[in-house]
Amino acid sequence: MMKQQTLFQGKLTKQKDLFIPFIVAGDPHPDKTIQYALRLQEAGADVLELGVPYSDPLADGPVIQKAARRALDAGMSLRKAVEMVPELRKAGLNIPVVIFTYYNPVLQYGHEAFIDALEENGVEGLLIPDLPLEESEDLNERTKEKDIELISLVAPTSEERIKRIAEQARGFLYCVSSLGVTGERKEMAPETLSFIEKVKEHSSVPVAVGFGISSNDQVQLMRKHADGFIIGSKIVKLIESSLEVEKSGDEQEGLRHFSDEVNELVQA
Amino acid sequence: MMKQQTLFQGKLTKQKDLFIPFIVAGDPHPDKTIQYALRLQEAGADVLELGVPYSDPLADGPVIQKAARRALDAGMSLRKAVEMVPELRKAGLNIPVVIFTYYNPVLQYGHEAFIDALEENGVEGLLIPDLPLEESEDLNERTKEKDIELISLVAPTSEERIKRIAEQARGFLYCVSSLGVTGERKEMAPETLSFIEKVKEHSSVPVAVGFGISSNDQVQLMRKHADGFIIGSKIVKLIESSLEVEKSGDEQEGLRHFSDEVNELVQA
Amino acid sequence: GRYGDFGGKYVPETLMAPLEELESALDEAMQDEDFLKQYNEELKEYAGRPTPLTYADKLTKELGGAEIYLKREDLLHTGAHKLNNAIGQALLAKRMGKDKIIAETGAGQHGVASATVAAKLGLSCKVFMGEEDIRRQELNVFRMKLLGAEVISVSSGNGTLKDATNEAIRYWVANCEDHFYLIGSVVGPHPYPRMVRNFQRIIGDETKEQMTRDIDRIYACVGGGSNAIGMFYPFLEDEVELVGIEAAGKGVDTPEHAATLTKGTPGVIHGSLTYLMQDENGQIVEPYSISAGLDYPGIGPEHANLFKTKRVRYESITDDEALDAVKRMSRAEGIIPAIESAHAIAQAIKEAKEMSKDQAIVINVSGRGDKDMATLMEHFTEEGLQ
Amino acid sequence: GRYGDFGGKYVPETLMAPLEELESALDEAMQDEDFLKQYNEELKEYAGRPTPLTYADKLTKELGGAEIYLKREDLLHTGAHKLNNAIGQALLAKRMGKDKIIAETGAGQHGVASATVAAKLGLSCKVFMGEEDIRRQELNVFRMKLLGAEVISVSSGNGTLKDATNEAIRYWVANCEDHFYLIGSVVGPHPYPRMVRNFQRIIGDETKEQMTRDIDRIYACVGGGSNAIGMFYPFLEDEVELVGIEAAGKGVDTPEHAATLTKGTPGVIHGSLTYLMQDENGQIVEPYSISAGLDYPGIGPEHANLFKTKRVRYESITDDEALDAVKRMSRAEGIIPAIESAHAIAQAIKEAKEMSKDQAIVINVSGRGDKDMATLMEHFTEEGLQ
Repeated sequence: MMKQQTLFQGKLTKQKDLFIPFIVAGDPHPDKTIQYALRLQEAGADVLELGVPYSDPLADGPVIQKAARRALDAGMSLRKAVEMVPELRKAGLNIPVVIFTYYNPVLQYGHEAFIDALEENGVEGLLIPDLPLEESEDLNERTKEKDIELISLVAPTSEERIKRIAEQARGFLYCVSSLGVTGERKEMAPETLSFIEKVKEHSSVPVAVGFGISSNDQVQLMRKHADGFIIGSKIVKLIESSLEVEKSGDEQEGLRHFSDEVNELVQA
Repeated sequence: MMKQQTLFQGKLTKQKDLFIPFIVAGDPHPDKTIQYALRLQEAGADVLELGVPYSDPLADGPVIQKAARRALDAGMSLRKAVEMVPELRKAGLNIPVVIFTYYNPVLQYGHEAFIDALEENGVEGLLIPDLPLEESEDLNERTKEKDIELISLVAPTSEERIKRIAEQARGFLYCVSSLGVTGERKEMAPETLSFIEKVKEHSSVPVAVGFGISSNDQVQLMRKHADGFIIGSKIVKLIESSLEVEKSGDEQEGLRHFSDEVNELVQA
Repeated sequence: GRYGDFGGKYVPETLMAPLEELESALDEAMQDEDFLKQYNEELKEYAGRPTPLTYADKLTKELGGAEIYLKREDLLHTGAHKLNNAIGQALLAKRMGKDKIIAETGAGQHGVASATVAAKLGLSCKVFMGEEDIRRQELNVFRMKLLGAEVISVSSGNGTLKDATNEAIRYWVANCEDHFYLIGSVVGPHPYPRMVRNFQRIIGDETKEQMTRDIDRIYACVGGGSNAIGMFYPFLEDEVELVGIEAAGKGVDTPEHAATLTKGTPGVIHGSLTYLMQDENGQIVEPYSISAGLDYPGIGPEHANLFKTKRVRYESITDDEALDAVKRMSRAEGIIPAIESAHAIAQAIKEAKEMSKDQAIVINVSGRGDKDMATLMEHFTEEGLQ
Repeated sequence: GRYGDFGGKYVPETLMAPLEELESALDEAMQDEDFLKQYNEELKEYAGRPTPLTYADKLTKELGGAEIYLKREDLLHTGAHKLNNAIGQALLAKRMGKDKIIAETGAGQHGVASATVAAKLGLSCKVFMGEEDIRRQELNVFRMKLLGAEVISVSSGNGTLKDATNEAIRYWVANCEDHFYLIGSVVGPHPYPRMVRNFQRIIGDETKEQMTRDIDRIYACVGGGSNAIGMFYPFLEDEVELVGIEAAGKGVDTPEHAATLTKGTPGVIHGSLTYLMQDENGQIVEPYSISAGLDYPGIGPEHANLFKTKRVRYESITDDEALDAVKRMSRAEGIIPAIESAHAIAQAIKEAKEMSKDQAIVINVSGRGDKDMATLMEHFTEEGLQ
């Protein structure tokens, strides 16, 4: 299917080969988040998924859980994560930003106030992993009104739901490559490719694959078969190791190490 | 009621004012038992109750339980207790001896063999505290044949049983002065005297009162109201204290102490 | 899948199809005579139903008010009402051809119930349990292992029930194709709250049948709320006052309590929109109660609705009040209740004496106190027992 | 008061009249419709009778022999068959106007049952317990105190059940006028063995009613023997093989066992002529079993007679065999039995597989294993549970 133009406000010039890294806002503290975001942009990121740390992240594996813990301990919250976006812009980030948050903080914020805040702070997209189609009507309407992309997910279990979800998809369609929570996976199941094919058939927006991508081989495979790839846990791990390097060197050395590793991971 | 002559083979010249001490055979060891028995005879004992130590003495309080434990540890048994009687005679004991034993060792010995052994060893009486009238038919017959007195007990709860037991009583009738197990009691219940009266009414043999007699006052009272008195726990306690004296002096001093205390206890 | 504003399915997309599959399997099963027959037979011949309704004559006399009746879920196999639901779900799992079950547990009661039915029905069983709870509930951990279950230690969060539930859901997300997730209370995404209520309503149905006179009030404790819904549901249309009792812990004015309805606010937890204990940022707060079965930060969505619509009155009872009720019930009736159930008892004691002698109340004794002995021993000094 | 050569009243004269009083009160009560009605109502509405008869389908399949049915006394209130008897005797005590009961206990099960009925019926309760057992069974001691009973530590002898029983009898001798001695098994002087059997035969009566097919064999463990007599008695005249299982401890060829009938000789213990474990001088020997409920040196006199007349076959099972049976039953059926009951299960497992598929056996699961968790945890290593 020919992909329609997304609403990422012109910032996204391509609809293929999208590199979408995920980091946790405030991990290990807000200043650092800006540094990593910029390095990811340098490494070719097309969209930044900015994760909001949550006490009970149902869809996340241990790596992101730990990052969320670090960020919560540093005082991060949904409000602060959204307010961090203008600072990212100021520091030079110009790719679209998708706020990734669980639903409960949004509910506490209030739908209206939250979507207003996204607009005010220039956030381009929103992804709520525990808000399936059936529960998202109100936010879907509100985001549409404000030209914010509400990103949907499809999973290998979605089966007959794939068509319904894919046809309504906006921004890009997050294709969960395998069952389970976020985290690295050594291998990619052979069914995955046929699943991606099926999703692409129905999707009017680019199909980006996530959950488990952690090696350049996998990245190559996704470049070939999908419209984009999302890397979360692996990026968070690279942040962890850059922090280790920092300990024995200086901050710049840590960030250099981070850039090198990301480049190696995503190189074409 | 006029008391009939008992079968204590002429050794018992009186039917009133009977002093019947109880000691545990082999407490703390067989040689000592002989010494204490002789001292009791000196102090005016009319009949000696020689207790056979038992693992589970249902009718005994803590003092006699402890004595039984000491004797069992010294290797005492029913057989040895019976065989101790000729030695007592040899050493000069000439008052009648009543073997006091629980029923189970008798059962293991065998009724016939046991009664034969009593006869052979010149034992005059037998008292089995857990063998009530209803269970004693066979032993009653066998002891009668051998002219051995099988002593019965009556208790304050016996009520209408008193008459039946008292009328069949032989040797002397052991009148349990109060409910409970053996052991010293500070006071004597006022009902006790009327109970003794009632028992005496029906008994054709001397009525001796036991369970709890531990002071000269009580002895005086019993001299007045009963035909005799049995002292168990208090005597065993005096043995314990004579053993204490022995530790800090010599054996003779311990025995002298024992005699003095017994004399004081039973003096008229 | 809604109870008024509450309920729903707030779960990752991966679980949506399995939940739909579950819902239709459940609907079919509940229409299937054979399935219902097997469920009822297992309850009767294995679990020990009907449980008695005991007239608490001494407690009634002592208080001098309403007649007090006790529904004796403490006599159910494994010692609490949990088994009703575990049997129902495990039979459903089998019917769906899933021979692997997973379950979450806090104090271990639902874990033991799950391990029990898994053994009985020949299913494999993985129980997720927080590492802190594993430490505190060594005995129940052993019991589950003896029954052949695998106990999986959860170190995320504070290592308690909330985290064990998160982890069980995560595991289910990864293994939903051949695993059945056996949730222990009327919580979680639709259709769980309805399913668990279906399998627990036997408590109220039996009570209705057993009572030979009118009932004025019914008391049940509420953590997730399965014993309370099980007791209340058949009476919702009747003229009887229903009272749910939450854990006030060290007091609802301290931070240490689990009084979700009394002090919480609406939010999403474990896939369901309901009341929960959370901070201003929507981060879930760790609850506290001396009773391990009540310290859950959420509550079943149907309770949220019954609270909002005022059909059920919700009260809260502190640790100390509950412990006093354990002692009082033990001595008056020779029944040592679970500390959970003692919350309901404590509230009933407060109210019964104010009621008239021609009124009657029922307390759901949801479980027995054997599992709480260590806690009780710590609390009651030698003098406290005089 | 005799069962063949066995039974009788070998007690101090002081107890003869109280025993006669008890006997005539018992005879009257057993003729009194109101008394029997009250007894049956308490069993049903308080204790949870009838207990189920559970078909052990998985165990049956695993063994491939006779159909196995389980009589579920483990589901009775307080966790074992003991309560049947405690309720009966306590009601009798009340009927006799005695509001003080005394009881002996070893592991604490009968003590808990006695404390429970005392609380329920408003009686005071003193429980005699050996000081060694108090140390070993801390939890049950606490449970009794929580129920309002006084636990009296017995330091004589080895501080175990035998000594506690001695001391309870001594106390009763001193206080028989206003105290009722509530014996926990079919032991003691007449009329206790008959009375306790009367109050336990409900187990066998119910089983007979519940079985929808012929039974070939029935298994029950034997310490004092109350659960076994309760199960066997209604079947004595029937064509069914009855098997009593004693505790072989570390083996009947070692000194450490409690196999009274297998290795003991006739003698008198606690007022009754029966088989017991004794030395050549008639001194009673301390028995041993991993199961605190079976390490009693005597046995009910009716069992002695059933043994001598060969109406019941008696076998013995070692500690290790019993522990294996605990694990096997837990995993096959989701029922953790008391180690006592596991002795019966172990023997049944041995025999069931040799029987044909059209035969059927019943095992009396006399109690639940919760009380044995500490012992089981000590025994089963992590690998043992794999």
